[in-house]
This record gives sequence, C-alpha cells and structure tokens, in this order.
Amino acid sequence: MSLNSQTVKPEASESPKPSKGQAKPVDEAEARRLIEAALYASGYPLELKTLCSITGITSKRKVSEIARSLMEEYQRRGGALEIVELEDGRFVMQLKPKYVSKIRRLTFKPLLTEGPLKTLSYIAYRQPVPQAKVIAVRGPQAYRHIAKLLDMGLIEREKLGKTSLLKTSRIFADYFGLSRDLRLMRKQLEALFQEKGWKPGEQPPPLTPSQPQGKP
Amino acid sequence: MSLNSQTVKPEASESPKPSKGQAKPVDEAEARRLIEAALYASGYPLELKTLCSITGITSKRKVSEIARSLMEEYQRRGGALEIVELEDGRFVMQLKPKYVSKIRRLTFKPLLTEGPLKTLSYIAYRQPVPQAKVIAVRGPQAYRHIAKLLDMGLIEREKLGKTSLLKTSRIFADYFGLSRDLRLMRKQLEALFQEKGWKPGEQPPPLTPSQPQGKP
Amino acid sequence: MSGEENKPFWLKHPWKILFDLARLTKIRPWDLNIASLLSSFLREMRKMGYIDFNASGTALLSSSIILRLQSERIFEAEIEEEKKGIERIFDYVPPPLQLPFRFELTVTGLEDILEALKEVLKAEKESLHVKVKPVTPPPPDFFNEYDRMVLQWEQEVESFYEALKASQLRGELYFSQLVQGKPWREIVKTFLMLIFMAARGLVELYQDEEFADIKIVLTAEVSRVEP
Repeated sequence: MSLNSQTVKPEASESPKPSKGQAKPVDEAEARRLIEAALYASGYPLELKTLCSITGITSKRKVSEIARSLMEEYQRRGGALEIVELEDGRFVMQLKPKYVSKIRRLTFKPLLTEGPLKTLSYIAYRQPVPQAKVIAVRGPQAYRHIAKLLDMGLIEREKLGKTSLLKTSRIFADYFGLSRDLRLMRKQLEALFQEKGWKPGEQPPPLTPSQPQGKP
Repeated sequence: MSLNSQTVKPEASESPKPSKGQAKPVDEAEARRLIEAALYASGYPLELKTLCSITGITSKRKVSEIARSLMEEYQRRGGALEIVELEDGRFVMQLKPKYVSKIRRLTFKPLLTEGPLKTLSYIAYRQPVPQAKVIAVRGPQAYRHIAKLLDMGLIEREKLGKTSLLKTSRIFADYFGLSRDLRLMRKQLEALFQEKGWKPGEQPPPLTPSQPQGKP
Repeated sequence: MSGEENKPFWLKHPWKILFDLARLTKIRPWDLNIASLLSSFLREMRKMGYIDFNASGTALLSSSIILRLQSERIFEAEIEEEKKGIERIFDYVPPPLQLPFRFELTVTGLEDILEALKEVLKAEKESLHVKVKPVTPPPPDFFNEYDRMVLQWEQEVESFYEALKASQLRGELYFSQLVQGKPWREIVKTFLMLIFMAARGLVELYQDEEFADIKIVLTAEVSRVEP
C-alpha cells in the first residue's frame, strides 16, 4: 500500500462486515460506485455528509473509508484521473494536473456565458441582494440570467416580505472553492479583488437585508 | 479486493507491432491516459481524428485499439463509469444510466425527469411523429416536455405544411449509440425497450377506457 | 322599468358590457364583436348630439381589455383544447430511457468571476450616478406556463417575419393573401403577429378604410427606398 501524504486509515474498508446503521443498505461495492458516480458528476469537492446521503450510509467514518479505498484504486490503476482527499475531509475527482494542459486543444464550454456570469459574480459580491437591485444594475435581461442560475442551482432566492433576495448556493461555494459562509465569501472575494490592485468601487452594503439598498 | 488486473502496463504486450508515423510518440500507457483525460473532460463523443491529435498517434486503427482496451478496462472494473464506442467509431465516457437519478442534485446540468423522458421515448419510438399526436397521447404537459427536449437539442421539429413533425436528433442518437437511420434506430430502440421488459401489447390499459381509439 | 328607460344608451344592451368591468373578465372574449360594438356606440353617441368623454374613455378601456383577453385566448387555445381532453388518444408509450450522464469540464474559474465582477462593479457605480429607472417587478411565477407561451409566440413572430422577408410578394403584400384558406384561429394569429411586428417597427400597416384589406410594408424595405 504505497500511499502518499494524505492520511489514510488502511483497509478497514476492505473488510466484508456490514456497516451499522445504514438508512437504505447498499453493499460496499455499490456504495463505492455511488461515491464514484457522485464525484464524477459533480466535478467539485463533496462533503462526507453528501456522500452519506448519496449512499444511504449514516456513518461518516464508514463513508470516508469507502471513498479512500476508491481513491487508492484510482492511484493503483494509474490513469489520468485521481481522487483527492482535501484537508477538511472532502473528496474530489479530478484530472491529474499534467493532463489538463494536454487536452487544452479540445474546446471547452464555459460554465456560463458572459452575461449570466456577470450577474452571478454581482450576486456573489453583494449577497444577499434584492433581485430588484440586480435587475437595476444588470438590466432587464438579468431576469433570464437569474432564472438560469436558479435552474443550475448556483443561486437561491428567498422571499423577505415583498422583496426577493438572491444569494449564492453551497454548490457555488464548492465549485469555486469559496467559503460557504456568505460573510467570509465576500471577504475572500474582496481580498482577491484587492490583490489584483482593483478597487471595488463603492462600499458594499450591509449584509442585513432589511436595511436600505447599498448607497455610498 | 485485488485490482491487479487493471494495472496499465499489459497493453504494450497486447499489441506487438509498433505504430508508425507518430507526430510526437508517446507510449501506449500514456496514450491511454491521454484518451481517458480527453474523454473525461470533453463530455461528448470524440472522433478518432481528435484522439489521434491528442495522442500524437497518426493511425486511427491504433488509437481505436487503445481506446477499446481502455473501454474494456472500465468494463472489467465494474465501476459507475463506462466508455462506449458509438456506431461510427467515436468514443464517449459517461455515467452508467442507473446512477443518473442519484446524482441529480449535484450537477449544474439540467437533467430530465421521468415525464419528459417518457415523451422522448415516445417520440423516438414513433418518429417522425406529429406534435399534435404526441400531445394527444402524452397529455398537455407534453408541450413543456417538447420545449425542454428541443432546448436540449435531443429532438428536432420540422414543419410539413401545417403539421409540426418531431423526431430525435443526432445528439439523441449519440447518447445511446444508435444508428442515424430511422428504420434501424427504431429496431435498436425496440431492443432497448424490451431490455426494460416492455412489449407494446403488454402495457397497462388505455388512460381513457371510454375511447376505443387505441392503436397499438 | 322607467329607471331602465332613463339610463343613458350605453348602459343598455348591447353596449352595457363595456361598462361592467367585473363582468368583462368573465365573458368569453371571442363572443364579442368589438368592431361592430364600438361602431354602433359611436353612431349612437353622435346621435345624442354631444360626446360624453367619460363614457367614451371607459368604452375604450374596456375594448382594449377585451382585445387583450382575446389575444390571450389565442395563446391558450391549443392547450385548453388538450386540457378538456377532447382529442386525448391512447397509444403505447415505451418506458423512459434514462439518458446517461456525461461530465463536462468547464473552463470557468474564480479568475473569470473576478474579471466579470470588475466589469459589473463599474456598471454599478455608473448606475448609481444615473437615475435608476424604476424596475418593474417580475410576474409572480417567473417561468410559468404563460411565459412559455409568450416565448413560443415570440418565436412564431420571428419566423413569421423571416418568412415575410423571404416572400415573393414584397411590396405588394396584403393581409388577405396571407390568410387565404386558413382556419379562423390562424387568421387571428396572423393578424396579431402583424400588430406585434408593427408595434416593434418591423412592418407598417395601411388600411384605407374600415374592413378594407390591410397592406403590409416591411420597414426594411421602406428604409431601403427612402434613405
């Protein structure tokens, strides 16, 4: 078992004994396939909690063991794909970095075209932000962007009285590797922004949505 | 679980003759990884030509052989992913259909629910079929299904006088590795439906028993 | 009885429907012949010797509501027919085939978010200096059935316009030619599409007198002739 840096508890996963307390029991081989399916489909890091719910296994430890054994299998077969366990216990399936550059000649679609991407970035920076404000800044075509972003699960809409508030979803945070805590996420974005020597313009509005919309 | 069968090396011995005229020669194991990387990242069927250019191997036959051996490896390991060779020689990587419903909430890609999928099956089975007939059989909600299927490029609509005819698209054929010849495709589809235990005569009774129009 | 007699003419049959807004929304809009109702209303008004602008205004408002209801009915007509189950037929429906899922590597990263943000914040700053136009709130159910119909309608208008542009009849195009032999719903649809296109400045419509044929001129042609 030649395994590198990542902490791995060896091979409890290989034991055939059934794990306890499963919601809808699947055997380990099937759980492994379900984890593989989830990691493949998402393309971004998944929490153990998510993997538990996909497999129906309640024990995070158990799920982590199975995910690790899948990770090891990928290591052993030495293909172009790898599964990586992140420091916080999440798992992600990805292309080994050396192959990313080699397949550049294939044309890749952007996740979003320019318009919706701008709308998304604005929501991420000003969230939670009233939908009306997004429309005011981004123009009426933003209705369409918002519908698309909702459809893709990148943002969420909630009602606060008569106001519709928009904010980014967990999938958004996970995909872009940002904090799920909205306050922290904005700090991260601001920091990145300033790193580039850009000025964010006006002061961001307070995060409490009940207050008047962002005026300097 | 011993996974030795999946180690990457053996292929070199499987194909003793060296491939000629490589642009920038890579060994077979590396070519395999490049093919895997390309198939993983692209998300659509790749032509042999593209795989040649990615690997630097000029022989389509050679590339096809390597891609097939990768496909077989995926079959052997029995995971959640599969590589499929389409009728025209293209290869594609995908999640096995049985896992699609489980990963629905993890992906940005809009996935079809059962209703639109049934409408799609029906169109595929009866194509080219007048839109009015699809609505009459599947009910008014099929308008929505048809809009979605058109949007995803799975079906096409063409006008024939006043009638709108619906048929499946090339993208649809690509998903199932079906022939583009409608006659042949229908045979293949029938086989697929039968795999699912379906025979036209054995369906549950008509929705509106009072109307005896049922045409089998 | 005498009360009924003393009422102004427009509160009597058949015009009174124009003055009962509550009832207006409950009627079947296509049962009303607005053109003849309004013509006779104007004739009666002239007979009175003076114009009651209150009544005329209300009649105008009601007519526009009825026209709107009529066009909405066109959107809904097909779906409603289906919903009544008139033409529901049975056929064997094969089981759903689950499409396999294919992951796609996308090239959008945090860097792109930041680039986009830079642009947007610039626009935001500008939008704070400029008076922001009042924003109409979206309809409650944003992508509901009606929206979809409107979208479909927009597409139909577009392809109809393309067809007109491609037609051989340019310059000498009349409404009657377009709708010859078509069922009534198609005729109404065609008319509404033309109104739509005229509102958007894609076509100009000429009608010499009431009920005369409508001449259709593509605006692109007008501008080509008169630079």
